Amino acid sequence: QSFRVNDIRLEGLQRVSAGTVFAALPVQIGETMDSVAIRNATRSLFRTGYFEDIQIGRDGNVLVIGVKERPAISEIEIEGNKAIKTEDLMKGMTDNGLSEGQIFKQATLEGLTQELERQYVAQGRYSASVKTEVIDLPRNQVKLKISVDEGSVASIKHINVVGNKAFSDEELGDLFELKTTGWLSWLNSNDRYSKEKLTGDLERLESHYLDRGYLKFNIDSTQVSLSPDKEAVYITVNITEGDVYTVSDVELAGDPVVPEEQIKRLFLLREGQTFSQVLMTTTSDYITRRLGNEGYTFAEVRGIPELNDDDNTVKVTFFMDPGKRAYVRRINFRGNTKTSDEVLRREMRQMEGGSASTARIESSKVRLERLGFFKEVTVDTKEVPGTSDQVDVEYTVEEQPSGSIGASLGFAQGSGLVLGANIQQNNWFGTGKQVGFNVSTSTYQTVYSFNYTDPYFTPDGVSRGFNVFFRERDFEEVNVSSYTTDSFGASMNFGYPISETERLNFGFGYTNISIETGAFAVKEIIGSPRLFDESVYKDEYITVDDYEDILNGLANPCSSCGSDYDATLPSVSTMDITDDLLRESPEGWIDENGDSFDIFNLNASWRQSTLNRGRLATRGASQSLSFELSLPGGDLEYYKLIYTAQYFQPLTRSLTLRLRTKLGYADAYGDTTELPFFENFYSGGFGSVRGFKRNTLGPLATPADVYTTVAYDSDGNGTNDSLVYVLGDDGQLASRVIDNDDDPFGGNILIEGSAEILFPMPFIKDQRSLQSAFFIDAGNVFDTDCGEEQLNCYDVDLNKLSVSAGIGVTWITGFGPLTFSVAKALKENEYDDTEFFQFSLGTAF
Amino acid sequence: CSSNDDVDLEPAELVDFDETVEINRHWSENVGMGAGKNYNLLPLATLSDQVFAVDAEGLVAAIDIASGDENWETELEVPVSSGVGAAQGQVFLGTLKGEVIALDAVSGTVQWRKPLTGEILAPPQSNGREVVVQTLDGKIYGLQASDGTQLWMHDSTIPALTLRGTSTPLVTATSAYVGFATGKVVALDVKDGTTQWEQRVAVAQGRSELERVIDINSAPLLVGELLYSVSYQGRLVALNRGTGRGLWAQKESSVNNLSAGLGNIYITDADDNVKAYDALSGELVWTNEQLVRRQLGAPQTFGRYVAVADFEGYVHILNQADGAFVARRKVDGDGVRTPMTAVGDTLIVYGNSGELEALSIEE
Amino acid sequence: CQYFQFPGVYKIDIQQGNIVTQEMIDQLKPGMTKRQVRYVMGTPLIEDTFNPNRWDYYYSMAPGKGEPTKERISVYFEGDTLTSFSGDYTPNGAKSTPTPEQVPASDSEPATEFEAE
Amino acid sequence: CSSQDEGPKYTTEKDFYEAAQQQLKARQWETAIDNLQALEANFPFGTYAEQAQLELIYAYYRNFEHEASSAAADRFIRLHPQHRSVDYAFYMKGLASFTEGSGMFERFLPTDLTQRDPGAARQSFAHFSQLLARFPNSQYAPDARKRMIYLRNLLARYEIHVANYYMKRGAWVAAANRGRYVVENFQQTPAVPDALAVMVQSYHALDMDDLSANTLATLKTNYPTHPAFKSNGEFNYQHSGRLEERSWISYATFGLFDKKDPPGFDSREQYNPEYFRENQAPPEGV
Repeated sequence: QSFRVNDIRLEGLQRVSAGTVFAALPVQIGETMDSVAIRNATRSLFRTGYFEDIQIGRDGNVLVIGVKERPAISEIEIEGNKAIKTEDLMKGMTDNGLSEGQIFKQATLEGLTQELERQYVAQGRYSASVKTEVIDLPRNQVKLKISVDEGSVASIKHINVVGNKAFSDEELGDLFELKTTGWLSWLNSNDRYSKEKLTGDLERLESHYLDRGYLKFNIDSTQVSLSPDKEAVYITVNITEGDVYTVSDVELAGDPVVPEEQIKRLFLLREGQTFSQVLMTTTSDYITRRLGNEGYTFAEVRGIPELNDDDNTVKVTFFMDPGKRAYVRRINFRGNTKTSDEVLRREMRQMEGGSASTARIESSKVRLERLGFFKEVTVDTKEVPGTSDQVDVEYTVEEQPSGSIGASLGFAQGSGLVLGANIQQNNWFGTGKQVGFNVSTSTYQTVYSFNYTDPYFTPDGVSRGFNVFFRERDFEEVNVSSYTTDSFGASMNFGYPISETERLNFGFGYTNISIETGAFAVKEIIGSPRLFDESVYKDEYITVDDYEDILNGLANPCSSCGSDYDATLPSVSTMDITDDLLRESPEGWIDENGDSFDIFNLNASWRQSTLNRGRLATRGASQSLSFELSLPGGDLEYYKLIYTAQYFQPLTRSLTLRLRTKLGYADAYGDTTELPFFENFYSGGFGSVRGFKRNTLGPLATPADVYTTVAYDSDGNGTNDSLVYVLGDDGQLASRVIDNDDDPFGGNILIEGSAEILFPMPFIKDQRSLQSAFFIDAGNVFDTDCGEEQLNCYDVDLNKLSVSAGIGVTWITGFGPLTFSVAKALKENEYDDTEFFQFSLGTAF
Repeated sequence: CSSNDDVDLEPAELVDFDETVEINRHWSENVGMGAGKNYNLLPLATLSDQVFAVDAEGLVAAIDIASGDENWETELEVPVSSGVGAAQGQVFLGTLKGEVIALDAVSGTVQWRKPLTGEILAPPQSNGREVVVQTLDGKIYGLQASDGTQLWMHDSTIPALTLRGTSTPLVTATSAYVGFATGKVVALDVKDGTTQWEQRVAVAQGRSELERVIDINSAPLLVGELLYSVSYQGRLVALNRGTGRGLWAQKESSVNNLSAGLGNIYITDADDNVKAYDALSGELVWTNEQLVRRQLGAPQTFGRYVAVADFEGYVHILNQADGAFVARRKVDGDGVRTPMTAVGDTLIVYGNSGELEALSIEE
Repeated sequence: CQYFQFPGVYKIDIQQGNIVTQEMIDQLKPGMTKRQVRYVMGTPLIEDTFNPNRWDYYYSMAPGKGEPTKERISVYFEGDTLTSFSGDYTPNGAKSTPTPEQVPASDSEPATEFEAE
Repeated sequence: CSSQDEGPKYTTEKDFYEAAQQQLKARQWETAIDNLQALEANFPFGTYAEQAQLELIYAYYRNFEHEASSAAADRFIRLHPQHRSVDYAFYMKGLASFTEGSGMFERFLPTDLTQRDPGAARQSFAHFSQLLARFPNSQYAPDARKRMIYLRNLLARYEIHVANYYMKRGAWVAAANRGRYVVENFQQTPAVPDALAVMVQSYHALDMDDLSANTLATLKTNYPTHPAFKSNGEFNYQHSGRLEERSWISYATFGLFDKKDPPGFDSREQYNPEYFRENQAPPEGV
């Protein structure tokens, strides 16, 4: 019996919204309802999955729908799972509709337990089992309790290659990534079976044979079998090796767009050589690349071996299909949200609207990496739809902090707390210009400097820049003998590329420098002993006995004369100093050259770099030779020659050898007697020979010799008002050596070098802004004309180099490079100060 | 809150009972280093009055059953993985490198060696004229017993994941019955390898690779006209030896060999229950669940008793009639995995550490 | 921008446009469709948005060192068929064409080129 | 064992929603997000569930979590395709990638977005056009249209910058094609006059005088006051490279000083009224 519905009433709704029910109901108010329509309504409501039971009845002309909602899951508890973390299991559950708040459906639960078991089997835990429990809770909710017995992991007990005659089981065993349980297996779990790893191993096995001429090599079958207790896996590989094939002939086929001799030079396979698949594939890569450089980026080259079974020889033919010559339509850049487009585009060697060359596209990528602004650069050539010979090249970059910006709080060993804003940014606002201004004070120096360089003043890369500085340095603080230098000046520099990897730089500038020597300046700097200035000291002296009386007077003031000790001073008679009384004091540098100078210097340098990355490079080499000359006519005439080089050599996939050296030679010329001491080379500490205190290697300064003086009452008014010298018993004024600790003085020859093994830090994923290395540093400073009594001062003598070994880590942070190292001295000279731990944060001095 | 107790179960404790019979040991010998670490079975073989045993490193020994004296010993210096097969004066062994070796039963000198393509985990069986060998990659080879030349080869594709071990072929004068990892038993003509009949013992079910493993590792057992075979996660079936048609079938799962006696078929299933089925009707006669999870080896009937050995090296003697324990003896601390063999009333047990003992029951 | 420069500044090669060879020209026959011309000569890099019936194959090479070279050939169409072409080539190849060798071999630094990948 | 974290402070749906509303008004985006998520988790099918999801999109956006906001919008579109305010979700997806380009860094430092990676702009343009296609008369359509115009100008100006570089570099075909790309794909953008100027200059340098002439004609008729025209109406070919204009200083110093670098074409002041300062806050959720 059908009836017209003029209203619909819902009963039993708790959590599901009325809207959802109405949306699922096929019937509207005003329609007629009959038994068929009721059955459809029930079926469609069931399909929503929210309801356990549905009653549709009639109350007059009102359609009454009574529903009993399926329980919703209020809580899910998983226990016993160690290998697969709860979050991963939860994620798997939410993916197929089982999560807190969702409606609980039994079907999905079964599906889920199988899913969990499948995940465990995929991990090699064949004996795992999963049990589920549904606990009812009030308000129509349920709690899911899942208990997992993971069992133990099936580990590989035995890998057996059957049919290998040419190579031993151990040799083939090494090729396999899957290994039987070894003592390291708990760490790298290489004894856990996985299909992917096995296929990888079989490919390596096959290429191992093919690379050694076994062209007929075949893997007949592989069996993976499991012990009944499901905890041991056995892998058997049955192979037939076949014979070794030698190359009988190598030929080219297809139309060579490049003269054949140029291609023939690329052949790695020669007649008579045992065939090797890797050499064949590498040769075809080289040819493809060569054609690519010619503009045929769509070129395809395949090496086809033709076997001759009776004499076990193979004829290799390279089929070349250059395809169409390709042109680059557009070059796009992705990911440079900070760096502007021109900074990237000007590094391009490949032009838009020009013939595409793989070499130029590749070298442009390397040039981007060499900028040092990007953590990673990837390049991708896509065909332009609708054309058969045009490509778009897309470079995707990931930016990294290029320099340190913001007030940098630095603490460099030896120069103490570096305070103030010293901002050095090589990519100023992404314009690629290098700008740095430095307002920094530290115990060792205060510096105000500003430098600006535009590396691309002209499109070809002619750079122009200048810098202005004011610097006050107190070398005493940094273990160098006591003097301070105040200097200010400005310089202009420019440079230009002379080849794809080399640059020449020139610069000229003016510097004014003035030196004050402390009272105890070392002999090399200023002769000593010397008389002090007359304002304080009278040029008079007293005899030794008077000197002792004064000291005794001071030592035990008379009891009767109150606290004022002066009154007890005996009256002494002073004599004038005559030259013969003065000790002999050889002239120091300042005596010969004065202490304030105006210098015009000219510098030129040649720099070559084929490094693969701007910062933290891992391949290639770089070297630079720089020459600095202070022009004649300035107050000082000296020149400085510095050569630095570093070379990277990859050892294995993860280890790289890095060799680094720095050599320096400087000397004076013209009427400057000796290289100005403040231009001396120093060595030791961070960035040179780690493991030794900063700047302490090499010649030491001889401590100053100072005349003894004493205060006395010259005018008898009871107060000591002037100082006077003392006559020593050798007939000359008495003097004594200030025995401050032996400050290094530096020298005019520097020899430094280090060998490092770069290794990836364990447990850290993103290695791109991090570099760690075992290192051996060696180095020292020498001097061509040492002072007579100068200690630790030798002419160049290689077995006088101080050597240290240790571990160093460099990490590029937003503040700039954070570097620290731990090193032990292996060979040290007599006066070297070793220092085990060193670090520096922010822009190091 | 419930700390997640690990849900792995312990092997069943040894049940104490009053021994109704005496086990006495005739002799005990030591054969090399025994079965070694890997899970491989090295079944024994008996020929006239000698028993032959081999250890994992290829030391073969022939020992007189009555006295226990060693007749000869040969060092093969190659890892043997298959245990020993013997027939008409010849002893056969298979190695991990896929090589079949034949020795003279009397002197122990090597007669011939024949390289095959896959690992040999089951002892080669012979009827005197032909030798039948199954290799792990699912191939069956028929070789000339005298000089090892290959007569025929039957190939079958086996699933990717199988259980360790292969079924030992049963060779009669005319045919060879072999169980495969595909869950099928095949009867081949022993002279030319043609298939006489083929019967499916188990059907793979379930979604994961593991649930679909239905290997037949147990050797086919011939009792009169009926051939019995059991697969893992499959069924125990009785087949007519001539036509291969099934007489009866029971849902069962076992990797061990079967044994027969007093009209029953004895089986130790994957859960280490010892069961007896009536040979003709397939009815379950009795079950002994007191050795659960003790990793039992194959049952072996001798006299009126059936013996099973476990992972701690105990040999349990049960009544064939009702499966009750009658005696127990510890043979080898390392456990016993290799199937035992019986000659008349004496039971020969080969422990994992190389301990070979002959036992018999004092009435 | 050829203003007076430093001596010896390394300048990169600026190569623009389609490389056209004499064989291509010899294959050009009036009456060919646009698709055929495009197959023979390749896609022209310079197209006049306002005049689809004219394709310009322009080639220029300004090497870092040495004299820049320029080649040009325009192809005219009536509807879809080639009518004529004019420019620096003549059908019978009188003018010497820049054979591919003149395009300097790859100037990338040899050391890192192969092992850069 | 799973210690019970202090359960949701609110028990019923209504409390959750009210609390979230106040937090939104008080700009406490973080707590608002937590509440809205808790609401959705505990009452997935409640009356406020859909509204909470909308608010969530807005809260993420204002909290600078652009990816999360866009993901929440996608989820809303998937769950409630016919919802009456689903157009807001499309609009917010466009907005999320619109401000994606200018994150914290650009907001405070004057960076010219037209020279940076246009990827985010292109994506935002696509989202907005999807909104206009499906809901032409949505209340957000006018604002979306305005933003699309701004994005189109930005993309066009990016092309001109590249063209200027190629002119400086002397790669005339590249410059001409970049100009043509703008004329063909970005009509009515303020960058078109510069594009035409680039084409005139490039074709002139390529000695294609006929092409250069008729492009010049188009430029003259449509944009007679373009800065590239000299006072006498002639086109100023900046790159003709004639040497005489150079000062003797740049001569003497190899062009290091007083080098007059051709500035390229940038007539933004004249043709491109700075329409839209993009840090204007987007409209509140509906």
